[in-house]
Amino acid sequence: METIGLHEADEDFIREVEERSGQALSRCYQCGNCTAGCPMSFTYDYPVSRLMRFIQAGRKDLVLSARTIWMCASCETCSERCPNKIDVAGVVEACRHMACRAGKDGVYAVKTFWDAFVLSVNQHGRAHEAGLLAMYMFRTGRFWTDVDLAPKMLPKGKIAILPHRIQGRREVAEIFRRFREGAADEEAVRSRLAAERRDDVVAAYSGEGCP
Amino acid sequence: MSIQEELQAVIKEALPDVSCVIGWREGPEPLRAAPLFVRTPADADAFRSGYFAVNNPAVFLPEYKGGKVGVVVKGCDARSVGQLLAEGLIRREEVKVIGFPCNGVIDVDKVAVALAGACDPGEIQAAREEGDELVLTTPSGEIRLRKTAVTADKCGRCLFPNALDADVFVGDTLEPAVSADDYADVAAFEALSLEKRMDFWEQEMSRCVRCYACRNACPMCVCREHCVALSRDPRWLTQSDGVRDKMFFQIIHASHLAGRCTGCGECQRACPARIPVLLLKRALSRRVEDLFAYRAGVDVAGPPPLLSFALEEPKIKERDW
Amino acid sequence: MSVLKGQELRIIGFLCNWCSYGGADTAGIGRFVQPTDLRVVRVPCSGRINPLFIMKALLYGADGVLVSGCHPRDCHYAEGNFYARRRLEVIKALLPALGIDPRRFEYTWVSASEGRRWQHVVESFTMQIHDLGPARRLPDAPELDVLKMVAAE
Amino acid sequence: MRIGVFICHCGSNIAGTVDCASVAEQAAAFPDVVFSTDTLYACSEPGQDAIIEAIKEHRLTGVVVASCTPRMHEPTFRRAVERAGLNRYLFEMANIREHVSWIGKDMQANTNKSAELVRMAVAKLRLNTELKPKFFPVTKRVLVIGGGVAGIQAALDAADAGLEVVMVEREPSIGGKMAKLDKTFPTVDCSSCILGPRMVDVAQHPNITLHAASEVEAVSGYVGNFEVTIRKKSTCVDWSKCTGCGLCTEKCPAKKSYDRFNEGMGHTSAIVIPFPQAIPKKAGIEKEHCRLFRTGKCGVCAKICPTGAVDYAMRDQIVSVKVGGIVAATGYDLMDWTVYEEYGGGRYPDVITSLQYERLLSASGPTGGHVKRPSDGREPQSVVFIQCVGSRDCSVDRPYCSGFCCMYTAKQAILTKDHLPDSQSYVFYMDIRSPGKGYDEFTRRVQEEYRARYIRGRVSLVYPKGDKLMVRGADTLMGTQVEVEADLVVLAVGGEAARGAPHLAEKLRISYDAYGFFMEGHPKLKPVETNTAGVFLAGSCQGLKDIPSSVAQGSAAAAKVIGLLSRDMLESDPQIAQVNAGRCIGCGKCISVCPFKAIQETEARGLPKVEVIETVCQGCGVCNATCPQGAIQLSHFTDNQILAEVEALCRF
Amino acid sequence: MSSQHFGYFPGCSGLGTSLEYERSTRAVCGALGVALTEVPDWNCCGSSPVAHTADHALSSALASRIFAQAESVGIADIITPCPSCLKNLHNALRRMEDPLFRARVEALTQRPLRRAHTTKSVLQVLVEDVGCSRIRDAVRRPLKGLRVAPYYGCLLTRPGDSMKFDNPENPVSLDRLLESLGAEVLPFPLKVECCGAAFGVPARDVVPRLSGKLLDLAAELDADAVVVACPLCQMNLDLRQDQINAANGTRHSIPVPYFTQLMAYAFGLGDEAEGFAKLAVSMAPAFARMEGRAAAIERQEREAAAREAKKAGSAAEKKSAKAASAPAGGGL
Repeated sequence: METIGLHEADEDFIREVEERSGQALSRCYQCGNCTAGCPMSFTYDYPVSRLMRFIQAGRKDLVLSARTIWMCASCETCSERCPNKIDVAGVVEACRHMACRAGKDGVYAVKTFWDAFVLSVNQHGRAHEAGLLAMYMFRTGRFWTDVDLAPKMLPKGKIAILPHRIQGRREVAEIFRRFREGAADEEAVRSRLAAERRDDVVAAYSGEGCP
Repeated sequence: MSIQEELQAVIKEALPDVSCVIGWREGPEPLRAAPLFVRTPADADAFRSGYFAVNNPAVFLPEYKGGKVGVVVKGCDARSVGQLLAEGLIRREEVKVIGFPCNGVIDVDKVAVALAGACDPGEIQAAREEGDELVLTTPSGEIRLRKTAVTADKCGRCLFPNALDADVFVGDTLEPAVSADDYADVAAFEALSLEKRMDFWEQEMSRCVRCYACRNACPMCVCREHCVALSRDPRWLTQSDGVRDKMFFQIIHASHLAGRCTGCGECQRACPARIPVLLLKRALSRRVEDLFAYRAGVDVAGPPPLLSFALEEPKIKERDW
Repeated sequence: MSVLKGQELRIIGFLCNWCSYGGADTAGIGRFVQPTDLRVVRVPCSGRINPLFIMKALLYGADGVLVSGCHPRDCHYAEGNFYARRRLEVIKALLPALGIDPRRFEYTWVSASEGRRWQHVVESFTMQIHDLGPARRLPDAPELDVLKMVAAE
Repeated sequence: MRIGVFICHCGSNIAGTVDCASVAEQAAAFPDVVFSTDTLYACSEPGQDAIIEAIKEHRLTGVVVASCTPRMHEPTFRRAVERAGLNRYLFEMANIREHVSWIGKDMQANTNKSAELVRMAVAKLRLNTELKPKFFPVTKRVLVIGGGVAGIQAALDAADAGLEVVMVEREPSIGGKMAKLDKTFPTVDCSSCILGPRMVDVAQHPNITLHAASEVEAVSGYVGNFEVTIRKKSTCVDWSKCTGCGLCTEKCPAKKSYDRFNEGMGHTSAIVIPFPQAIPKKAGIEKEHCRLFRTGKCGVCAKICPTGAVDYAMRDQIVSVKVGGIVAATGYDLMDWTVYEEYGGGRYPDVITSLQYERLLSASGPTGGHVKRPSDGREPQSVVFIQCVGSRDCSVDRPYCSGFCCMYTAKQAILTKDHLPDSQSYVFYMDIRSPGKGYDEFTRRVQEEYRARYIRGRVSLVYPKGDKLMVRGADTLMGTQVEVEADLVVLAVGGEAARGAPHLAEKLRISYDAYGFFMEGHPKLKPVETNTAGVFLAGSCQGLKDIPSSVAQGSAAAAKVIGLLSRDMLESDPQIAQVNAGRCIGCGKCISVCPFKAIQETEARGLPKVEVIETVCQGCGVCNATCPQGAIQLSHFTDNQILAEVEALCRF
Repeated sequence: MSSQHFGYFPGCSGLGTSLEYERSTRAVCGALGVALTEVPDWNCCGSSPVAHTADHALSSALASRIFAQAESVGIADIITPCPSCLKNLHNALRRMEDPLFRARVEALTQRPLRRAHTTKSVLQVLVEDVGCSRIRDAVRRPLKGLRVAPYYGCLLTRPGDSMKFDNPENPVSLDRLLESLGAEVLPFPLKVECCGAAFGVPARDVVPRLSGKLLDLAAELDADAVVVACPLCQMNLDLRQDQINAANGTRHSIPVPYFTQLMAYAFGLGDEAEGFAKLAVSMAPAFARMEGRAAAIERQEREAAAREAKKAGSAAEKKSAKAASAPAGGGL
């Protein structure tokens, strides 16, 4: 095992996780309750409590490359039972968002499935279950995914072959476009607000701490 | 028989039982009645009630503590009596209260304004009421003014035109013109900016000459010669002539009257510099009424609000830090 | 000597000896860093505080006044803070009528164990006063200074 | 006045962030200051000597010391100036440590602030006057509230020293939590064998009056002379007649009543003697279980009682007693662990508290010391202990460590093995806290000799599966989720302030913290005193502690009371209200607001006036703030003194 | 009855895999007088996958469009049967309380919200706004004898601080609702354990393990059915039950109906509303067992009533005898 240089902690990373999640990571005293309750623990490379410890130690690469952050089911058992009232699931989510931004592949199958879902919404305005499953199979090459389920579903009319396209799908697509173009980036919004003299909103946010 | 005549009869009737009955007589100036102390039945003939009976006779009562005295009161004066009683500053069995219905009293300052230069108020030779009008006799003939234009502000918001808790009440009771005091005067002042409000006081108080007429006219100011304004121990005030000390005396006065001021307005009326000092007291009265549903001189069943407390104060919303 | 120009404002605190003064001590013992503006006047009980002390301070040069006592029901003298609560609440109504921003005066309850709370109260109140800026002063009589000079000689 | 000013460095505590020399220099220019200096430790012997010397050398008539909080050393310095011949009230302190150097980092700001605080102190001191205390007699009797081990110790020590002791216990028997324990750590000796004889001593001591099943209703008065009202709750049994024979409990038909002493681990009768060693050993009716009170039909106990002691119509009795000092020893209660829904929230019978487990282990308990599962009476093979239930847990607002759970859990694991040699214990812990004599060795023994498996991690879920309980936790040292099949789960539930503690604190006029624990006078130097003179603390009411610490505090509190009541007369504080009769108009507002009825009407030359009853006045000053003329002034905190402080600040 | 009128958001799965949930919800609400107005031209709520990978602003923007659509027909309060949608709608509203976040969302939607919105689950509305007593009154065919395991799933009540519905660790609302339908509700200790959620597709070992545990426990409790309130849970437990059996070597055949389906059945709203035909594991055997048990229960009740009547009768006789023998004033 590697020796970890504690003095090499990435303080910016710690701060960013704290800001994005709004959680004070120093509150974690490593009782392990999150690990104890996590239903997905068996799919992880690191149990949640160790992930929390890695964040505390500022191990950015290790955290953002961890399988754990992709396999979390967001059931929030950890957050609900944390004796220090840390929203652990929120911390994991913040790490996942950061991993996406950093262009990490994550767990390929999981990320592909989610990407397919997002794309489906982008295209149709709603999620089209059959379509996104098809896209997932196509991209992962897992053509046998859930084919056993088809005979159970098709005759019951539970699979809509064609997507439900909503009238406002262009409006939805616009939301995605603006998002990709950075319209919702915090800095951009903040400076626009300042330009519009919405000082009330800016003032509320110029202070330190997490929203 | 007019109300005035009836009152004269009642005063005479009361006399053997009390050492003196306090009321009003015609003053040296036609618009201003003067206090009258009726000690013999003959004195009662000088008694005058009505539009010019402005001053509050309750102010004399604490001096008579220990002997029985009669007092003729308007509705507002009766509230002062009520508050003095509530605080134990006079004793109920030592005072005979004679009440009558009051239609409002004159504000002499308003007369000067209403005359609008038609004549110098000092030249007025006589004055009388005629229905809704005030008729002034001047060297250049009679001048008629509408009473609504020259009646005191406090009368416009009067809720108790009939003396409360009177031993003898002469005349028919009147309906109050309004159903609640909305403190519109305070609200209007507080609608000004903070800066303007302080400008206002700075300007007004600069006229103060520290004569303490406001205090002397106040029926609730029972400290008299022991007033802290004149004391070195404690030394709340210096002898400075600055606006700051003058203002601070008004703050002392208002704070000592918090929960006690009945709003009779004598402080303001007595002020030779015409500084509207009642406003501060009314700001506090409004708060006391909001918080404790207490109106001095009216809701006197329990102890005064600032001499008591409740374990839970439902109306007090403390700041949540 | 004065408040540090551009850095501090004049803030006066009236604290009861048993709870809030102790709470401020507890904050000190805990090294809970606070703004330095506040100057504390120790009184035995919040019930000792004549509301006129507050008015005096505000009229004669304080930019803010903070009063703190024991929590209701916890008064060392059983009832003092109950009286204080009424008096302080009522006197607050005088400030807007004088043209003084009512936020320049606050009162609260801090127990001897609540060092953190005290720190929070001092921080928030100091920030509040700094947001309001220096208070306007009513002028004193110019002659007084002359008198003072005479007296000094 | 000739004032001397002393600015204390307190080592580097103050001097680290305050330029003390500069403060002293500035102070020299303040009005009436004739001498000013800075000193390394003002409170030390040389520091005090220097003050005394300066008083003599510079003919000082007043002294200001700027150092720590007056709540700490004001008495020290007052004694010092007194030694130099000054009246002790011609002294003021400026708090430049707790209120300056410890809370601000800016040297310039701190120095300036310190100088201003000194200016305030000087301004006030100039108006100080000599005050002389009065003396009043004391009542040589002490009230001990709570009959747990701490209260018992305090009572016995005080009684042995010759004081009369009145003990009030809420429960029908004294003994407290310790009486419920089977064994004690780290010696594993029998709890009732240690405590039992002490309880008997309480019952038999000629100086001790015991009121069990009683509560303090009201407390008035002050140090040396408290007036205490005690409510003796109706037990429906006249204890002067009850012999404790127990016949009624045998014949009572309501045999399924909740057994409070056994923490619900067994059943008992509705008329009950709590446990065999109870002191006093008297029966009492628990009305919510009694058939007569529930249905109106029964009355068996009254018929059977050989001395006719049962009286269903019995009412609460009120007793008044005068005491000179009070020891509060009200102990603790277990927190309500049922908020932990993930542990079943009380729905699973085989998830029990540590105190319930003590009763299962105890030979005098409902199972006669045989460890049996509450659900089916089987002997458990696998016992899981979960620590920190309701301790160190912000999510249930119990962030503190209860302090004794690690140790009693270890003890219970040992006892489990003793009772059931084939059993296996698992202990989930976060950290093992064992800083006492022989304590850590004890926690090693349970793992090494008794083979209890210690798992570092919390438990997230307990759920029933068949007749077992599945315990899902983490082993953070392995870094994994773990599961254990358990027959019995014992929760090491943390303690909290005893039910109603804040309410009692209000009656005693002492402070309590956010969790209801009573505040000591000083965390280090006054551990058993409170800020209310004459009221002392012992045991867990001040903060959770184990038996040895509770006993130590019981003795300490007793020593304090003995010291206090060893004097025949006490000094009254002269910082009380005084009336300037010349200014008083006799309006009586002060009389109506005085919380102590310390002001009365009087007359001077035919005029109404008021006067202060000096030994009754406690110096709160409410009257002072009420009097419009300022005719009644609180000595040492007069209007002028406070105004001087305000003006010292506002003029600059 | 304004409180009984809500905007309705079916969620994407309501058009596909949870068709029966959607239909039975509408039918049940109709029967109970809860008026639903479907949000016009609704879009995906921005539920978990979007929230998972992208950013809160994007997922909240999608949710915000739904509220904007609701506003266009004058609706502020939206209910949804799907806990996953609920969570995202809820989170969006909560986050948008923060002005900067709201501004970021508005930068995406370009449609600022003008009203104060709320969102609740259908279950919450049925339990809190309608109430169990009204539900009980609507029952035509009580589920007497049906042993059900109530399974809430992990999303419905969490996080407890912000959802403010039921007890997050031990919810009982579904228990109460099912009781009021006449069913025998079993204590189900894993009622908020995760079923494996959306990992059915991308990670095949997850569902057999997590959902398998739930089915094991239900079988052990001898439950006739596991009753759910979440399309994801239903899909994992019902549709994937064969996958689970295959992976774990078990032979479970436990039907997994939505609670609204059982309500539709109990209210007698007809096959279309009940939609039991849409379930992968048939409800038929469960209903058969239910009827057998119901008959047994009724027999027992009849016998008990007879015993009671006999007892009461003899007591009354005794009493009247006593009254007759009572001295003075006891005139008959």
